[in-house]
Amino acid sequence: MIRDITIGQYFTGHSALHRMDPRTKLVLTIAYIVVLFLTDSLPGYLLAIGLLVLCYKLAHIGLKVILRSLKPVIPLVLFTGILNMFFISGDVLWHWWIFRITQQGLYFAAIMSVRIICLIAGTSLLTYTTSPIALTDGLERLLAPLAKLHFPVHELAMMMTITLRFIPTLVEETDKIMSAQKSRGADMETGGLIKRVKALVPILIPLFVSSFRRADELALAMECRCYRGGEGRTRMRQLHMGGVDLAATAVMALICAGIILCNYLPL
Amino acid sequence: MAIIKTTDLTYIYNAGLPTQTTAIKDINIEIEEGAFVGVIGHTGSGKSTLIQHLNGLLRPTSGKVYIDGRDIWAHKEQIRQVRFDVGLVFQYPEYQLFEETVYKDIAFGPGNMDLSDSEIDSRVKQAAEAVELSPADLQKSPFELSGGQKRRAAIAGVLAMEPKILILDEPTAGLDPRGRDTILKLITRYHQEKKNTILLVSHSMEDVAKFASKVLVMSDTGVLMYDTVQAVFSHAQQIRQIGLSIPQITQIFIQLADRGYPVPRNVYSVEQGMREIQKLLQGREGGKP
Amino acid sequence: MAAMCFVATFLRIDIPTPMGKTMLHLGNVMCLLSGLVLGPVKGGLAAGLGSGFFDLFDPAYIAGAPFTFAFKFCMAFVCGAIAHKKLDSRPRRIAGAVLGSLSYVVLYVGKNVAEGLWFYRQPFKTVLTVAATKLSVSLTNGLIAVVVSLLLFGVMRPILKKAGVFDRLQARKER
Amino acid sequence: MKEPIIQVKDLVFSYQSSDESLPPHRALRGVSLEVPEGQFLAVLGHNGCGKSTLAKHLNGILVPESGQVLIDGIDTRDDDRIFDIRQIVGMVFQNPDNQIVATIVEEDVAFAPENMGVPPAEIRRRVDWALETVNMQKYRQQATYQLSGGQKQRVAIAGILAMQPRCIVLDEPTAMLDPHGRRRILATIRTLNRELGMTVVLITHYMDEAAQADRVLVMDDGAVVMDDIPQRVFSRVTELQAIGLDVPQPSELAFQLRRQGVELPYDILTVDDCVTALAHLLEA
Ligand SMILES: Nc1ncnc2c1ncn2[C@@H]1O[C@H](COP(=O)(O)OP(=O)(O)OP(=O)(O)O)[C@@H](O)[C@H]1O
Ligand SMILES: Nc1ncnc2c1ncn2[C@@H]1O[C@H](COP(=O)(O)OP(=O)(O)OP(=O)(O)O)[C@@H](O)[C@H]1O
Ligand SMILES: [Mg+2]
Ligand SMILES: [Mg+2]
Repeated sequence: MIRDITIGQYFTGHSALHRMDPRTKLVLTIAYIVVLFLTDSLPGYLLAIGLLVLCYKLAHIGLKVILRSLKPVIPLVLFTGILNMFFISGDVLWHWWIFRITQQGLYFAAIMSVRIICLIAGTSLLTYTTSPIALTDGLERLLAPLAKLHFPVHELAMMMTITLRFIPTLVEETDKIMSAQKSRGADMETGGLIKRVKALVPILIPLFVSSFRRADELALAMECRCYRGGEGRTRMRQLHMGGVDLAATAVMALICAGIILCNYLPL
Repeated sequence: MAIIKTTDLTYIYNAGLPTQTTAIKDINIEIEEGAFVGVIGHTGSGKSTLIQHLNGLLRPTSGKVYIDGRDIWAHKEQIRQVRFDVGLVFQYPEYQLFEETVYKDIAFGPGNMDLSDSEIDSRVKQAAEAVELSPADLQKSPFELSGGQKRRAAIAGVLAMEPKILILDEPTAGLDPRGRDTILKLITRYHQEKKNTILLVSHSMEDVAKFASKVLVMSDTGVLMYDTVQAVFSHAQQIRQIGLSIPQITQIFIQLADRGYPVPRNVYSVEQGMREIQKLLQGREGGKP
Repeated sequence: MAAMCFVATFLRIDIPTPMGKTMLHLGNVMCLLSGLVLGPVKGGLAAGLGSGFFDLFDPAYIAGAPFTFAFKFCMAFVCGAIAHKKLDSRPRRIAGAVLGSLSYVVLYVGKNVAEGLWFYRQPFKTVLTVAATKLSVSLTNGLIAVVVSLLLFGVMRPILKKAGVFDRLQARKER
Repeated sequence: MKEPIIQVKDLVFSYQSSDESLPPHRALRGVSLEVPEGQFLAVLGHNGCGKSTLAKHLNGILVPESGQVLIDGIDTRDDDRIFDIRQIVGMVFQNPDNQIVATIVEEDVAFAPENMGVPPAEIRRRVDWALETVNMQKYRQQATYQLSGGQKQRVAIAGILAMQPRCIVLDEPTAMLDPHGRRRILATIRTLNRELGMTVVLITHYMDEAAQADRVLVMDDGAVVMDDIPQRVFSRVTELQAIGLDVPQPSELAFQLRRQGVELPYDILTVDDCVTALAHLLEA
């Protein structure tokens, strides 16, 4: 059922955004969050949105996709929006019983929505255009300088790789165990809390045991392949930054500067 | 009446996604009650997918599955009952053992069936006996058993549900020759005693030829043949074409027959082969002056 | 060294959790369990990486991934630090699970308050109300997680012990 | 003559049970063995007879309780040279899923040379070579979890080959595979042995696989009970069956007929051997 599960929402492609170095993308995404944080003016927001539109166009990702990724936060936006209408006093635009809509309330709600949309649409671009492997790789190399502070970067990265590698295996295994226990009449769909918790035992125990067994075997296999931690390790694949990265960084820098400047414009 | 019947059974994994795969397509089979069916087919031919339909673990994309003449998906809420009637032993079943003792683990299946305690107890003991586990083994933790014993304990867990149809997916994978033999023999014995229907998925043509009475050959999402062992292995050419082999002993006799010696082509066990050769030699001695 | 890759592989225990979402919110349960079984550091890493990964690859949550990692790490770490050494003592187990869960709730709500105030620029009152609802929701979740994980752990421990899981953990540690 | 690549002398090994009160379990009770460079050795024995334990001694995963294991003259107890030993003797295990570390095929093959600190360009060369040798170059960029079991196992072998070992030990590499996958692995193993001259130690439960080796070692309860060419080992049908093993069907047929007084040669292993011999007999 879930053998070919794709973790994340990576869309294969060859656009400029796809070809960018994951490190650049990570840094630029963080920069974008920071900029969002600082933005405080209408043109600023417009610029931020404009940048997004441009990127999505470049990456050939449609509106539908963005909307889908926004779905989970809609209740939050609505809820906060409504609360704002209660709490924020100001020029009343419309009034009915205890509800009133004020100009300021609307303003806050709008800002909130724009920020959330920008944040999510911006960051999800990273997952849309970067495969999980590239992302992990990029993270590892970005964190590499921390190794000097005795932070176990290599170990952490190794763990991330292995986690990534075993997600499909384990999902498949869970599926198999569940099927097997269902064949033995296990009932996982009905009953109260206690019954459902009990129904988990036949799944969790084999899963734990087999994870431990796999862990053992994997550790053994790694030892056989001369694994000895991060020291003296080389990498086959060298990431390198190309023209795209440079250009993107430049564009990003310009837009950031623009947004920050906008804050100080007397508009 | 056929105990298992499928009509135009089709299943597609990940329908609608780029990874969409048709695993089985338009399968129509009828398996009669009491048969011991060997299921063979190259890897990815859809064997596991087919058998998971027979006890309602997978729901057909299209087509119907009838067990004992009833459409199993006609009443969705009764699907658990179907699982009690059709016992399925997965590949590497020892990886689903989870209870504190072997006894409790075997009792898990019957325990889900609303049986009385004494009934459960007697079923567990019978099942354990059928797979040759001693009463002392029953009190051990399943994790203390050897590989072959674990496998048998897991099989007992399904036997104890006393299914009308027993399906085993490669029950001997990874065992040594003696372990393989033990398991196949006890399945055969169980079949003879209970007269129930058995489907055995196997990659070993030797084992299928030796133990099964009928063979279901799957190839590339469909059923290629369903017939007696004799009939199936007489199509040596066709079997080889789909990447399977015929038992070595059969190959020997086919080659001898091809060279013009008066031996039968349908020899499936070493004992039978030995008798044939002896017959031939004796016949010749008798003929000599 | 071997221990290190051993740790790494444990993360996987957490992975199937998202599948459990339909039944119960299993994520927190698994975090507490990994704290109990694996101890503070390993359990924390397992919990953090397992949950963080899922956020990292989910478009709606990616911005929160580093936080998820840190918070779940804390949750399992606290729980493991209190209870792992003395697994036989029931009060310890309860205390571990409760405090672990609590620390998560506090961190999580705290993050939401900070986010609301500074990132979304919401007025304090709004943030407070949102936080209050979140608090009650996460507290209930947290409580369920405590109860469920303790129940599960109680049932699973003797069996896992027989399966040699704890022994192997011990053996690895000694290396 | 050249020194054998593997020398095992009176190897004894016990597993300490986790339950302190139980006595240790003696898994190997005095095994001696020499494997000359370039040989293809198959090891047979029932479940739990100590095959894997022996294998783990061959690259220093386990060290002898008493006795000695020398790999290319290096004692496996020499901690300073353990990585040299692991580089000389590569190990492949039963479950392909639990040996693959990375998500992408070529990244996984690169894992060992990366650990060894080989320069990137050289790693690239080795990875390409290893994947070509196991015939998987087409799948270089694939995600490992999308491969079939047999393909995964070939990736695992490539991962070992990338260390450029002189000897490769395979512990039931085909146990979890289907017949097609098994044939491919065996073909790969033969290539390694015949064309690259690599020493191969193959542990297996399949008699037809052992029949293809230069030499067969049969173990029973922690000791070596037979050590000979396959033809001679498989003619000892009764003894093999007594310790829970099997023989290929052609050998068994010949054996049964011999028992009935039919005169047949002792070295029948394959279908062709058997057909030739029977044809010869029937001609007479
Ligand atoms: N969970 C799954 N998700 C997607 N595709 C699947 C899944 N399981 C099987 N398939 C695909 O369905 C087809 C049939 O698979 P199935 O497992 O039924 O074959 P099989 O005959 O049992 O093979 P084997 O002999 O290897 O066990 C294959 O192409 C396989 O890749
Ligand atoms: N880690 C361990 N701790 C304790 N006992 C062990 C351990 N590993 C193996 N044994 C025991 O040592 C004996 C030999 O085991 P080994 O794994 O070498 O057998 P094997 O011949 O490889 O069997 P198989 O064919 O099942 O792989 C067995 O009786 C087994 O139970
Ligand atoms: Mg299958
Ligand atoms: Mg072994």
